[in-house]
Amino acid sequence: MQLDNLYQEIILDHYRSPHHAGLADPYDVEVHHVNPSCGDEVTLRVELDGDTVKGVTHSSVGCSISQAATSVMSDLVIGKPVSEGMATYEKFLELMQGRGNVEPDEEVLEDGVAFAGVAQFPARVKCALLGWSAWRDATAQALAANEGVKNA
Amino acid sequence: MQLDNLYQEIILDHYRSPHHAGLADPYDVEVHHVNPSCGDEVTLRVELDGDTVKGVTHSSVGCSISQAATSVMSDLVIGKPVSEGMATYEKFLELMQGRGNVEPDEEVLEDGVAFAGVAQFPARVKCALLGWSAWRDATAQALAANEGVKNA
Amino acid sequence: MTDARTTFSSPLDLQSVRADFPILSRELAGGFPLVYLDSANSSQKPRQVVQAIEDHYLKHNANVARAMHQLGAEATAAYEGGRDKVAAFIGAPSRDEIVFTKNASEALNLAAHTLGASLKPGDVVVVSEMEHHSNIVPWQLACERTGATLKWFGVTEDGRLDLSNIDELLTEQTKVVALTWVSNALGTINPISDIAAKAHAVGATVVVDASQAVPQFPVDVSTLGADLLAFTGHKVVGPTGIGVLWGRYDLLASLPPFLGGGEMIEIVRMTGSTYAAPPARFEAGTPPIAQAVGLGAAVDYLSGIGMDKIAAHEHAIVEYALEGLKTVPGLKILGPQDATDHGGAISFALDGVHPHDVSTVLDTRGIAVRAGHHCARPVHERFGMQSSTRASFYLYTTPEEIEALVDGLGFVRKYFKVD
Amino acid sequence: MTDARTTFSSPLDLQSVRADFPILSRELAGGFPLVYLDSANSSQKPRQVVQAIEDHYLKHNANVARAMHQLGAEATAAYEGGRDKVAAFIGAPSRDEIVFTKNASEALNLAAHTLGASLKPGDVVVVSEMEHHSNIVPWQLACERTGATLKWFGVTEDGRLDLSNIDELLTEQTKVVALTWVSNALGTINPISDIAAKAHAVGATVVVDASQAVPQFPVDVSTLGADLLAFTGHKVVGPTGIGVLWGRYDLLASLPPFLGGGEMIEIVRMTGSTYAAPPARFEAGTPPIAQAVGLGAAVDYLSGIGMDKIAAHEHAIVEYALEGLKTVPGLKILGPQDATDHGGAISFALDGVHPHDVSTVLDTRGIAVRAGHHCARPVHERFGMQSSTRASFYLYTTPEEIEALVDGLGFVRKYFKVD
Ligand SMILES: Cc1ncc(COP(=O)(O)O)c(C=O)c1O
Ligand SMILES: Cc1ncc(COP(=O)(O)O)c(C=O)c1O
Repeated sequence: MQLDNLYQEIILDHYRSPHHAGLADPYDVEVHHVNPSCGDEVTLRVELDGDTVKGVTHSSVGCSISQAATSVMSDLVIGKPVSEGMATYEKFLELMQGRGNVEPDEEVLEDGVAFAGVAQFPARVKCALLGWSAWRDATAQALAANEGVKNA
Repeated sequence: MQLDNLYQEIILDHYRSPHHAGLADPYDVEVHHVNPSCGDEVTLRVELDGDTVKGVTHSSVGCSISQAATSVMSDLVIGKPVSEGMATYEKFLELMQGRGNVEPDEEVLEDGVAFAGVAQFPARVKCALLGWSAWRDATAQALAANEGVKNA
Repeated sequence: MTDARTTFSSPLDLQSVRADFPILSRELAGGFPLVYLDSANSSQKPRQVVQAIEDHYLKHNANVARAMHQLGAEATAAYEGGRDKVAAFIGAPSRDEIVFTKNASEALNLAAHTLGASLKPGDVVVVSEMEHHSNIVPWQLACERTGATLKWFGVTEDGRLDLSNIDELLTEQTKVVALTWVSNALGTINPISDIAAKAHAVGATVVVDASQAVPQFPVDVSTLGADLLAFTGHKVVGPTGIGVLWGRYDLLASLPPFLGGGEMIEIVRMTGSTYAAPPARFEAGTPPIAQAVGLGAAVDYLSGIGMDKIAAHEHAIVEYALEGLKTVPGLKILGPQDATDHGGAISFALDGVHPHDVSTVLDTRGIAVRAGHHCARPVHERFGMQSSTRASFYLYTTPEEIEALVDGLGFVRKYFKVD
Repeated sequence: MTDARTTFSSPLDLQSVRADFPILSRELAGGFPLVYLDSANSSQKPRQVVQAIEDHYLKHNANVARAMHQLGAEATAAYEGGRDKVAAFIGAPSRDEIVFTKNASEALNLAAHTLGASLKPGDVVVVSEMEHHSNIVPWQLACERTGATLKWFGVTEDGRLDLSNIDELLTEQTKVVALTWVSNALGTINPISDIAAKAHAVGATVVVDASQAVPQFPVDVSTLGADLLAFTGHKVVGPTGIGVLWGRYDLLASLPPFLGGGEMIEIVRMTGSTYAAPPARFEAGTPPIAQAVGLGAAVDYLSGIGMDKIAAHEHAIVEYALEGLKTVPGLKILGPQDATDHGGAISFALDGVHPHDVSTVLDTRGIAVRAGHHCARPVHERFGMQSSTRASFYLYTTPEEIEALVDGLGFVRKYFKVD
């Protein structure tokens, strides 16, 4: 329960000036996700270019952890193939559920390694995952829509 | 928990040959009461003559206690003013809820004193009260109906 | 009963099992030891379950989900741990398929309300004549609300489901088939998978009342064929105040909410609300937290002993009891007469003595059985009876207790002078 | 805070009260003692309550009502004894006016379903903007089912019910007025009797959510003016898994059933059923037996201490806490700013630090508060906030714990560099 493990400087930096904040046009899909137990909310837009994540923007109300995690997530997925973003999510999820026993992979997670300490605060894990769940949902919807267009 | 306190000979006699059993005509009101927790059922008819209980007949499925109690109840109320029957009920109820600490009044309860032992078997108290509850309900309805006639 | 007794064999070490249940060594009025033969009504609790509940209240108590402090995290882990254990116990593919309710009855009402939301006149709901009231009344109410029609399987003379008119009952109009797996009154074990396959062929949803099944034998919902399945904590050596509705996740996800309130919501605005995903969608308000902890300890306890062994023990006891009861003159057993597909409950009638009187006399000798219609009035009516006496067994039931029952029935006959 | 401290005075012997709650001497991570300031979320349990539950399971456990043997009689007496105690605790004229549910949320859903059965388009249901979700969503769902319209009292800037348009809200069309007595988010105590009188004048039924009231001060339903009233066991030092709906008997007797199943019936036939009188009519299935025993022990415990003393203590603590919190720079208190008509919960916002971060930092110092919308999102929206931090108190809360909170908030500000 070391506070400084949780609130790494990187996290506080992202919290104070989140990357890709502010909803931008154009976009393919917008979703609104909520953490019902605490009330944190995020609105998130995704634009795909084929199977590549062209853009992610977001607007949210929430704590430092949820806001910073959404910011870091955006950095990690923008410009990458969807499949790579999803793989990064799996790595991040593994880290979050590891209760502090998982060694984070800095190659893959970049600034995301700063969230390693969150795993020791089970109540805050949901905060760190909110943005990711929004991105995964929006991306899945966008892929399905493209699929529809292709098949039409 | 002496069995013979519960199953007094008087009770078993009434059980084997219940008085006023078999639904008779004419009657003012018929009711059907149930003990939902065990399934005992009684159908009971009441005929009033002004404020006097002219007739009570019944038909029931149930255990020795409930059948015998209905039989004894009929004996106790037939030919008496309704108010006296209700007063007898209060005495009987007091005996049943007394957990064995109430001295039964043989003047009022007659064969009903045989149920004194039931009070020591809380689970069976409801059985002893089923017929009484049917009679009270039917009588109240019959009085209300007469009232209606008078006022009309 | 000397012959039968020599043949009794169970895989359980009954002495060590019974040592876990302090109540079983209670002495009752008149110095008689307790002979508890009412486990189908409610099972007794091992020390381990009560201890888990006590520990939770005294060391980890807090509200769940919404409390983010250390105690809240502990309480949440304990509550959700109960969900994990229950999911594993019944072979649920996902923990999110486990909804905690207050008892089996609420679980069945939840099913009837949420499936009922899409019923309309002309639709048919099929139950059976051997259901517990908790799997009849909710469907009667749902049919009243929606104009759908309630139909039911009858029961054969030997206490089995009458499947002779199954093709009339299961048609394109049939939307729901809700059946008990094991009858609490007759002990009959029903062929759920076969009926479920036929129900699915006509597009019906299959709801299984497993209140008497989950306590008695290994259950694997992933292969059963049910869509929804209900059971209750207090019959699986767990606490009162908790029940379980299992459901296929995609079905649960398609159902509307049932009770509204805290925890089951996504966003609440005065002008309208959106709802959380299952299982939270169906768990309005503060859930049965300590009870989930206790239920987790209960299924751990049963698993530790082994559900296959418990099933074998139940079978042996039922066989032994059927044999013993058949030696009592004037005793008529309701339902299946032998131990094939027979759960751990036997109802019977004794010529010339009303069931309540049977039970009271047995009770004065410390023997606890149930008398009445056992919340299954229709099946009693089917057999032209108003009530019966029921003896029911569990992992702690001994052959000596069966002998006490049989001896006790002899005493009942003497007392009421019917021999 | 030395000044305030000297003025703190409570009628309770806090040391002896706290000795009854073993969890209060727990040490948390980092060696910090537990400072539990989340009692509005769920209260802690005294040893006496846990002991009563343990005793019940290990010595008297059986099903109730339908079990007629000695254990069944003991369990029934214990369960119904819980009902007697609860009836006495809230001044109910009759024990039959007490319905046991699984929590307050179920009690409110029961009210919304059964009163809802007679709602129709054009009818109006009135709630308020400061309700807990459990007193909003059930009425939203009831209005959806029936076509009735939901309206609500607003909240004034200082966190009181806005009664300025009461004559528009309460008209001949108004069938139900459902209000919280004490707000779990703002702490506001509402003038229930006055509003109930006006609601009755237009013929509406008054439902009171007393979840935060019954724990905090003496309640007498015989004089309150409510028709139905709900509260929950786990907030009155009782167990989880039980709630209470009190209702005027003649009103309860006029309501249709809610959940169907065992115990709530009179006669079940396959072709239709009749229902028992209240309270049984509303208690489908095996009830929360051990929980009623625990709840009985809980209200006995509170009565033993004295609800008037507990109320005085809460008032003193709230006053002390309001004073202390006002010394924290950048801290904004939601709702009433002084202790007049203020229940034992205070929500606040701290400039520059999100409530979850406030609560996590406090938590690392052993201080348990709640962060979020506290299941009262609309009232947060009313104040333009997404969430807040809430500290809430009970009979075991000490002034030293309030000081720990105030000091902790100072640390939070330092940590996040907002001072
Ligand atoms: C005002 C109020 N109403 C209703 C509830 C719901 O109680 P429960 O969660 O026990 O159903 C609560 C507490 O959560 C509350 O504070
Ligand atoms: C077959 C069956 N279904 C449903 C129930 C209802 O369970 P509960 O009373 O716990 O709701 C029971 C037990 O009472 C039962 O035996």
